[in-house]
Amino acid sequence: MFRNAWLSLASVGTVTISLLILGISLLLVMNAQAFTRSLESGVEIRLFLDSGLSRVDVRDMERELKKTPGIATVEFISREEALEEMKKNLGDRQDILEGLEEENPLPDAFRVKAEKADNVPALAAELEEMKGVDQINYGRGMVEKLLAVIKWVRLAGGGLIIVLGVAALLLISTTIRLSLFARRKEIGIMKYLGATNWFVRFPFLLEGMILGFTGAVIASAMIYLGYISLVNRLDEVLPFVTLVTDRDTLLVVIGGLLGLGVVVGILGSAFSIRKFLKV
Amino acid sequence: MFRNAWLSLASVGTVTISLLILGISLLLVMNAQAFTRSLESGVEIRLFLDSGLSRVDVRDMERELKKTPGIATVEFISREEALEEMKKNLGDRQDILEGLEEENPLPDAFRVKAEKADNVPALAAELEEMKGVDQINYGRGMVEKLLAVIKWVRLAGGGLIIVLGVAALLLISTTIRLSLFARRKEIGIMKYLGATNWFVRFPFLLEGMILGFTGAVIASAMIYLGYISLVNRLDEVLPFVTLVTDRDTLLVVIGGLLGLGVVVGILGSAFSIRKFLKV
Amino acid sequence: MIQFYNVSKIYPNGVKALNDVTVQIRKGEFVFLVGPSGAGKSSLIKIIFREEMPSRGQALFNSKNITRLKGREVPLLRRKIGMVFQDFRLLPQKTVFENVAFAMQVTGSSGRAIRDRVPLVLSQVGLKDKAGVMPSQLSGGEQQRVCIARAIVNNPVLIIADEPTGNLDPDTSWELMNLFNEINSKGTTILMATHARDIVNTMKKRVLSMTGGRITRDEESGVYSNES
Amino acid sequence: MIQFYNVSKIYPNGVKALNDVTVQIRKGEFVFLVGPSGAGKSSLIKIIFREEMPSRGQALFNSKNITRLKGREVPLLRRKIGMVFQDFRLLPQKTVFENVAFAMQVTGSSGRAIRDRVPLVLSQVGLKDKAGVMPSQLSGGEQQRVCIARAIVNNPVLIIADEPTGNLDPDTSWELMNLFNEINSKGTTILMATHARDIVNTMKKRVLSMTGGRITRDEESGVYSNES
Ligand SMILES: Nc1ncnc2c1ncn2[C@@H]1O[C@H](COP(=O)(O)OP(=O)(O)OP(=O)(O)O)[C@@H](O)[C@H]1O
Ligand SMILES: Nc1ncnc2c1ncn2[C@@H]1O[C@H](COP(=O)(O)OP(=O)(O)OP(=O)(O)O)[C@@H](O)[C@H]1O
Ligand SMILES: [Mg+2]
Ligand SMILES: [Mg+2]
Repeated sequence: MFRNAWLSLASVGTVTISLLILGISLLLVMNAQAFTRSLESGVEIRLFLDSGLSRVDVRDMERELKKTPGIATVEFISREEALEEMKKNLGDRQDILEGLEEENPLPDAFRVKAEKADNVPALAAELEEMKGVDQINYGRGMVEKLLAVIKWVRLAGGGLIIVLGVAALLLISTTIRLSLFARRKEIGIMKYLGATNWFVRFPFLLEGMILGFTGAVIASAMIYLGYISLVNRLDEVLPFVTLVTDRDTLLVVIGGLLGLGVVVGILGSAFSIRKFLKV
Repeated sequence: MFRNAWLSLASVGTVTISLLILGISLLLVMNAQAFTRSLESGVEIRLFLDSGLSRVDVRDMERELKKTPGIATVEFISREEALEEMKKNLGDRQDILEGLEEENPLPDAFRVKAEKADNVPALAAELEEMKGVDQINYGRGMVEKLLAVIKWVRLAGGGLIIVLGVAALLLISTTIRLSLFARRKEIGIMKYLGATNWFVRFPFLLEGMILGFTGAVIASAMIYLGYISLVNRLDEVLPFVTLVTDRDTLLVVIGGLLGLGVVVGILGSAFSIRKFLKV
Repeated sequence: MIQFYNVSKIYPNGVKALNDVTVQIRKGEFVFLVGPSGAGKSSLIKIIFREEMPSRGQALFNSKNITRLKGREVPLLRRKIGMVFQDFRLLPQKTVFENVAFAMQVTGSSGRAIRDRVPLVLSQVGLKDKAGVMPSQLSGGEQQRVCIARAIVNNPVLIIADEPTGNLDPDTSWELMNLFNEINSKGTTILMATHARDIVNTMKKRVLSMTGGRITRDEESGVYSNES
Repeated sequence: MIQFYNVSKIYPNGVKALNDVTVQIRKGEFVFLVGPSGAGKSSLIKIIFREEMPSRGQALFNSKNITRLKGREVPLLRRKIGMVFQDFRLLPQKTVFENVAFAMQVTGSSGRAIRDRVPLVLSQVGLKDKAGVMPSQLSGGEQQRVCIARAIVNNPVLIIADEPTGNLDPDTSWELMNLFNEINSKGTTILMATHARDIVNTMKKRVLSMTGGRITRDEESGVYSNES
């Protein structure tokens, strides 16, 4: 009894730790991706218009833009609004713009958002050719950099999760294999008494499942409570940093951990037991 | 022989995976901290001066500022330089500043860097009272936020490393304990033949050390090569993102992993073997 | 019931444990297998039990070729045989009762049948006080008797006992031989490898004598050895 | 050499294996320990070897109180005793040669001494062909003889053998008894728990008879039991 308890504890502990690491990384990556997504959605193209366009021209352009594939939203910004915005940006030193109201040097503009930030450079090139457009501005350079960073964060995040997932699988199945190894004689004896493979295998699979599930439950609980309290604490100290908190995401993480724990528990036992059954 | 080989493989694998995770996180945290440090060093206070100060007044102020405790660097920026800078920032649309050269509305200023970013708000309040200072600007709000974020990144990074370090210790020592458990009879028999505790322990400690070291070497090599190639690849794709690459930092990480592997290998064996020696 | 035709067993390390053994054991027989240490007695037994495969020759059990059994037929063979292993092979994590009961669970016996039968068998081998004890808390002879109880609990058609009295005092040994005799008289075939000269000489059963992997003597109502 | 004063052993589960045992064994004696299965023979032996501690009473070895030995003195005690375990206790990962050699390594013997002595001892127990073989590849009797070789290899002052002939045929058993006799004649004390009636009756040595944890008979030149 005690020996078995110890073996089980070791296995549960390993499952817990492995899934804990995996779960934490999952949340980290998910937050990084949510953050990059919010950066992405901030990317916009500004079309500065030729001066002297009529209202009708502008409305036609707007309609045409909305039809263009790949464009998500279009917003018209008059030269007056543009000046106001500029003043706001200058803050303390807006006095330097004083007097410009009379002869506002800024043009009318459209603010266009692409459906996919990836398309922004191509779309910008296309829109530059449009009739009535004087100049285009989308933070050339910056956007390309941002897109590259976002791509890398996604790739690195995905890679990290795969590596950690495989690591968790290896760790858990190694532990299960070691604890089966410590009981290999028992398995052999069962076979010598005329037990079928399934008769021997079943309790071990059940045990593997329970171990995996227990470990996953502990890991999930720790992650859930830890994350919730982190979110609350961050809310107090860094109210401007927003972490992913929607229930669906958390459910996906926790459900994934539970499923992984159970599946690895069963499969780990099933694979490991095979070689001890050959007697 | 074969059985032992399998046990050893399992232990080395666990050490490798655990240290790999730990090492990756260490590099991650170190880069995050280097990044926050570079953000921190970018924080500066701008002192806008009263108009009509003489050159001598300005030079006196500069001398006084340099004596103020907590200030790292002081740089004078004339109103002409300030206007140039502003033009640069506006980029495409610098035409709106045209004509301002004649009657430049910008004041002279000092750019002051604090020794510690933490002190910036207090220092700013102090400098505001200084004679000859008209206005002060240090991104009030932004700096406080930045400082809070930096503090959190440090705390979270430290916490992550501690948690992962403990997890690695637990995983490795569990594996070693399981593999000793599978050989507990052997240990008992040695004791029954009159072997002293040290005679039994020594080969296991040696084995633990070799296992830990082997695992650590594999993990270190993977991390080193992986990181170097990541840095090179990033250099191509994201030349503006700079990762920590100085040799000392890498040596600290790799040395830490090697040391940890060896120490955990020895201590894990030593602790685990104790209960099997009591016969 | 058991037929060996020119069976040889050469272990991977080159040891020739059985050398061209041809022998038949009919249903209901009581056969002693004797011979010096290392003669090949256990190897012969392991082939019947399909713990080892013969290197050459054919071995039949109930007219079925043991060598050709499929993986899932092996358990069925083993359930027909009650085996007393020379090295006991008790489950260390289970009590005496559970060890014996386990042999019944494996064959799908009901809980009721187990609760009825196991205590009976344990008292037949003189261990009814030790039902709740772990194997590690038993004396050598007691462990051996648990193995015997486990071997007979399923009323197998064949009992193979590999030196079942090696750790038993003469009185207890005789009690067990009487038990085996009784079981044998009800039709169960018994094959027993032994070094107990007294027992073999007194029982006057068929004796198979092995030396160096060969059957060197096969006598009805035989004795342990001819010289003494 | 060995003195037991009112030694009792009650196992944690309440079994009283030894009941007020008082006995002395002098240096150079050859003593048989007999008695039914579960009488307490192995328990008595385990106390001398300090595998178990007595629950009551004192046990001395060479005038030293075994009960009061410090942890680091236990190995020294065990090195003076050559022990044949009832359950063999061979190291499964080492060959026959290494198993026997290991007992010498433990006492710090030189590599040269080991290479000289081990083959000699292995041939004394009839296993010189099996030096390079793993224990799992040996027959039961061969494993038992490896244990015996390991017990005598260090020329201990006391040899304790717990049923050393349980898996051996009579001829091999007699060879070993001759070996023990020879060793004993050179001054080594021998204590042997056994069920081999023939051997005890023929050897005419001192016989300690146990029943239910008590020493019920202690005769010089005794026989296995009085009844038969
Ligand atoms: N570790 C233990 N825990 C509990 N009871 C034990 C333990 N070891 C032995 N016993 C019990 O103590 C009694 C004496 O056991 P012991 O091994 O001394 O018998 P023995 O004389 O050597 O018998 P055998 O000839 O069968 O080997 C037995 O009833 C046994 O069940
Ligand atoms: N797994 C194995 N691998 C290699 N050789 C083996 C193996 N098992 C047994 N042997 C060898 O085969 C020979 C016969 O062994 P077996 O166990 O059949 O003898 P036995 O007649 O049962 O002897 P004992 O009376 O000592 O139990 C012995 O020389 C032994 O060393
Ligand atoms: Mg045998
Ligand atoms: Mg005993």
